[in-house]
Amino acid sequence: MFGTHDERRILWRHMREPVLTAGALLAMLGINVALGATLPFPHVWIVELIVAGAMVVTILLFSMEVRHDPPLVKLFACIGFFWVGILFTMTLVDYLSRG
Amino acid sequence: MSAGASDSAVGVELVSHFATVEQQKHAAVLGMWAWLLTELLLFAGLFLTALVLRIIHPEAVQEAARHLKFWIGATNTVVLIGSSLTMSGAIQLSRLGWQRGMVRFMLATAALGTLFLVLKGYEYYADYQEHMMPFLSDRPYELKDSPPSRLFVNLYYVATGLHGLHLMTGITILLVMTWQASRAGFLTRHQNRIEIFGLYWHFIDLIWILAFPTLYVLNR
Amino acid sequence: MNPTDLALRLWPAAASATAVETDWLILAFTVLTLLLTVPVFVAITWFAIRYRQGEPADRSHTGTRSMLIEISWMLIPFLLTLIFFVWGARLFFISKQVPGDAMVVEAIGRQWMWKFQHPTGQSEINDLHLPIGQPIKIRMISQDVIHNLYLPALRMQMATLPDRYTEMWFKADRTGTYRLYCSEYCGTDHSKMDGTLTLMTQADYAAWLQNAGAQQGGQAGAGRVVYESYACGACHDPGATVRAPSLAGLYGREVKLADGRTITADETYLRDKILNPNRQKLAADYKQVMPAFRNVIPPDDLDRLVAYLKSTGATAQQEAKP
Amino acid sequence: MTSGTITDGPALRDPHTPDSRIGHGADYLHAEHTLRSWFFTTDHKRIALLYLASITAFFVIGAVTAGLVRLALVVPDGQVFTNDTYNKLFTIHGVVMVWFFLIPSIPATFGNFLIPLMIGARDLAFPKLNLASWYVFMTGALFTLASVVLGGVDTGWTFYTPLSTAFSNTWVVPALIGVTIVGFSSILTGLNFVVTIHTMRAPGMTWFRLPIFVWTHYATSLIFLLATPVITVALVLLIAERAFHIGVFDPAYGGDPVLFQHLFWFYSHPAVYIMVLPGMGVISEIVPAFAQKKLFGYKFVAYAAIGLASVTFFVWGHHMFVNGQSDFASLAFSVLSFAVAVPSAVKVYNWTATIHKGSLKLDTPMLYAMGYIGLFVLGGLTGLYLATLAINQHVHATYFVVAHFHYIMVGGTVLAFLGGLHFWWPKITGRMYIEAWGRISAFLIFIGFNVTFFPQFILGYLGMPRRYHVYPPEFQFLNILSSAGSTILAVGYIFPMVYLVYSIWFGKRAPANPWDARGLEWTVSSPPPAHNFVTEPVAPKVPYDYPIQAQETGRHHS
Repeated sequence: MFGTHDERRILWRHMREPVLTAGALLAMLGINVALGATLPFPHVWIVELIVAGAMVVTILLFSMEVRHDPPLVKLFACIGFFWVGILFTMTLVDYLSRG
Repeated sequence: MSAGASDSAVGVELVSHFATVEQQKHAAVLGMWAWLLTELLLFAGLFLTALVLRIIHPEAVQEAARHLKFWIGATNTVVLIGSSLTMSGAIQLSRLGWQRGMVRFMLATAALGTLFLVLKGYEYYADYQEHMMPFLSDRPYELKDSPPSRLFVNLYYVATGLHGLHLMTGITILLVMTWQASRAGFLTRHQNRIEIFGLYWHFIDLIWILAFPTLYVLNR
Repeated sequence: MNPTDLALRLWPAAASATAVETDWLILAFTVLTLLLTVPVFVAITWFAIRYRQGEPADRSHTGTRSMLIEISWMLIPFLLTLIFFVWGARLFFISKQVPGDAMVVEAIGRQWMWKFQHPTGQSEINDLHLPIGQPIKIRMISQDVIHNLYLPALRMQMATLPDRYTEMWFKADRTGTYRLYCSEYCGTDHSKMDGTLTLMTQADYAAWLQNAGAQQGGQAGAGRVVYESYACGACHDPGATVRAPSLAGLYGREVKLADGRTITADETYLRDKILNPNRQKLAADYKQVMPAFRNVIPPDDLDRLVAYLKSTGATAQQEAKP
Repeated sequence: MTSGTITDGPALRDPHTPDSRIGHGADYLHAEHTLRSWFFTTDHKRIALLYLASITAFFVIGAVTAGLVRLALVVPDGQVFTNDTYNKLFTIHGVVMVWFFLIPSIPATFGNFLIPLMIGARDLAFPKLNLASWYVFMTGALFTLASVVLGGVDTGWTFYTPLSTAFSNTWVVPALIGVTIVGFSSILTGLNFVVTIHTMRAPGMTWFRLPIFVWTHYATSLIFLLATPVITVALVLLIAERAFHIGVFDPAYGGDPVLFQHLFWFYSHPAVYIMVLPGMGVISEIVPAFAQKKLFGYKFVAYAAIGLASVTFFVWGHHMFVNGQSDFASLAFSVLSFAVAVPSAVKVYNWTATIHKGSLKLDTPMLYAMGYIGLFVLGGLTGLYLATLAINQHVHATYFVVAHFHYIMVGGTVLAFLGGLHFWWPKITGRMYIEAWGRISAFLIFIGFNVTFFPQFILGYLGMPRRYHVYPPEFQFLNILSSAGSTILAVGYIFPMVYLVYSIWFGKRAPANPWDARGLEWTVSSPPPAHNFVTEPVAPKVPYDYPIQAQETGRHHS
């Protein structure tokens, strides 16, 4: 497969970004797994949540190529998370203020 | 012969009710994103439930989360990230028109997806062995002294089950598409199907990237 | 006054200062509603007549700024209604701040009955007697599904949840008999989960507690509710689909058992049969189908149920004798 | 990206279409005749008719159960049915009317039929998906009907746990599955509309040349997409709890049943706007057409549609003031609810201002529209009463609430649906109905509706709880009045079913534009050609280019 030198070169040019993305995701996953396994300090969940958020953004921008998409698709990608924010915020207003 | 590049150009065949191919492709991308919005909100309901359970029963949730198979979950995340990489590979090759390579990448993606399900199945089996299935009436529940822990364990089954269902659907569609795509001329007519399916596959991955910390990591 | 006195009533009785203020709030809101809507209705009707097709009318338009109109008819009603938000919120928060000296009444909701317990220990079923001029806090919980204790005369309601206590408080200032309801749909007999709220002077209330209307005459009546809430009648009432012995007049009567013995249906017999009917002392000609109620029926409910069965027995005997 | 700025598209011509453009060749009704050509069609117009037939059937089921409920309430002591039967009747009424009539009503029929025509497209973006959504709808309907046939369900349409999961002895699971499946049909329809409106507009058809009907359907579709999945997952959790004991809300183990209510109302409050917004779209087409005047404040109305679809997601907690949520949350949800009134108010005043100095024809659709405006205003403002914390504490879960939402749903959605049906009937069928009958039905429904539901406001304030089969005798008079009104309402509903069906065979043939209305759908023949436009459609320079143009431009027209 991918016999010639030229083909390997083309292939690498196209695969560089996905490979780097996967590498970055694995690295971030490594951080989270390490934190989860060792629990080095209290409230480590805040860091874990930030790392998970970074992974999500990485998938959106790079794996799903939202970076290159027209503004409308970018808006669609954001709006869902905004609505999740509404759902969480307004529900938590109740749970966090219960006596 | 090289990586299977066909001579014909890569493209999309116009369906009659669209005016241009550009319009048709744009509609397809937008349609998939609209669908993904609904998927996100679907799982958001489950994540919210997890968070609320954590708020009202912190100890019970932590106790339950400690019984989840953390390392299987982590391995499965690696498997899904790998499947995303092969899916990206399939998309890249479809753009180049390298049909054979693309088909191989698609098969690899389906294989990794199946591996995820197999590991998940093994995890369920281990849960069963450890009496972590509170809904089975004939099998005493491990954490019976902590009734609220049942709620979190139940949520774990609904969330992972629903995610598994999405993955199974994805693998089925992927295999059907691989079969279609292995025939000549697919990329000249339906290249964008690979891209659209890729969005779905990456999003299932994204959901798991959220589900893994929500269920396994944050509550430890 | 009896709530059923009037065939057509247009305004509910109010028995507390909060209830009266709630009425003022809704009346004032209605005035604003009319101010905002009547001009629209009048305008639509007037325009419909004035500008009918074919009617000669001035249809020229001057260059008014629509922006100004749009913003003003958005903002002005909004600001006006906000007054009512503030008013309503104030009343609501007053009704949430329980005074320290409030008398605490416990309420339990269950399919399909209310049980109230007074601080002095007396309890009553479905009916609630309370004093006026005294802050009262009702602390409540449900034993099964979600119910909602609704006291319209006080303009108050609050859900009773199966997992945690909720509360409401009020200070009534008018004696009388009013209704109370369950207002959260709770299954088959939801609409029968109602009763009366009797508000009385503090002296009357003290006297009522002394006579313990709740304990004595109420016991058998309360037992009737227990009988219904456990659906005993589904099998034991005449005409029920499951064949089971009739319980009317059972108390004190001789019962022929399946093993040939004859036994008097005394209180012990009734209690045993309810708690553990499994084959013991099975009545002749009947099959053992009744479930055991041990650990199902609380002791106080069992007392009431037996009291009720005894009372039906007494009635039957009296009818039989003369 | 196709959306956005206002630019003059190519080849704009006079929108007052010459007859030359009116189609030749078979119209969509007569293009094919086989059964297969109906049940496997991908034509948005035929799918709209499939939906119309199905939702009419569901409306009949919902209306009959409503009639039986009103019949039961004529006497206070519950002598007509058993309590269980009554509970099943109002549950079926609620489930069928909400999920199988009101939510799909205007979008799935008129939305399906008109959006491609209005934006100048040949079809929706995904015609096969459109057909699939009808089959999904019917599958969900089958499950729900199965639960009814098997013996019914008695949880109320709200399915509150733990009643629905642990205590009801009826066929809850098939009903839940049915409603879950119907949600997917909504999602697919909404998805199709969003993509269609973004990508399929004809050249020159910019966003601010779209009719308000399209704007409101865009806003509705956003709600379909963003709200429906949350109830899907909430219902899935209920099914798991009831059928497999995999519960997360179970209070026996410390679960919180109020969380289900949060998830339920996150969908079900916006769902009110799924019902209301398309109705507003219909009224915004009818009023300018029968006033022969441009819609007042076009841009404001368009923005208000999107605004309503967004703020409606912030207010769901006003259904839960006395249900055990925190007082602070109640305060927040109350004030946000007041903010919803603003964009709602705009529309009503805009329609009134549109009539001002117009040239009015009081034909059937306009009568329905005027009835709608009156009832919708009352429904909306009584909604504010309910959002007021202290008032809600009294009238929550009473007949006041029942009256309020029937003013919104029947006074709003059903009247708009009937108005739209009369307005576009000539376009859909190519036939005219008998105008006098239409006017009679509009009057009957308006009067019958008010006699039925206005007494319920009073009943509610007097303290009669909803879902009561046995009720105190002092409420009997108002209940009898309400039941009497419902018979008038029933006659009003039967009228259109008769004369509209009659007109299909015996009605006069309809011209392309019987109302002298604007909008691309009136530029094609009645009924439209199978492929919608025979020649490339040309967007008008301004929407609602009626003879009488109002203030906004400041110019004088004839």
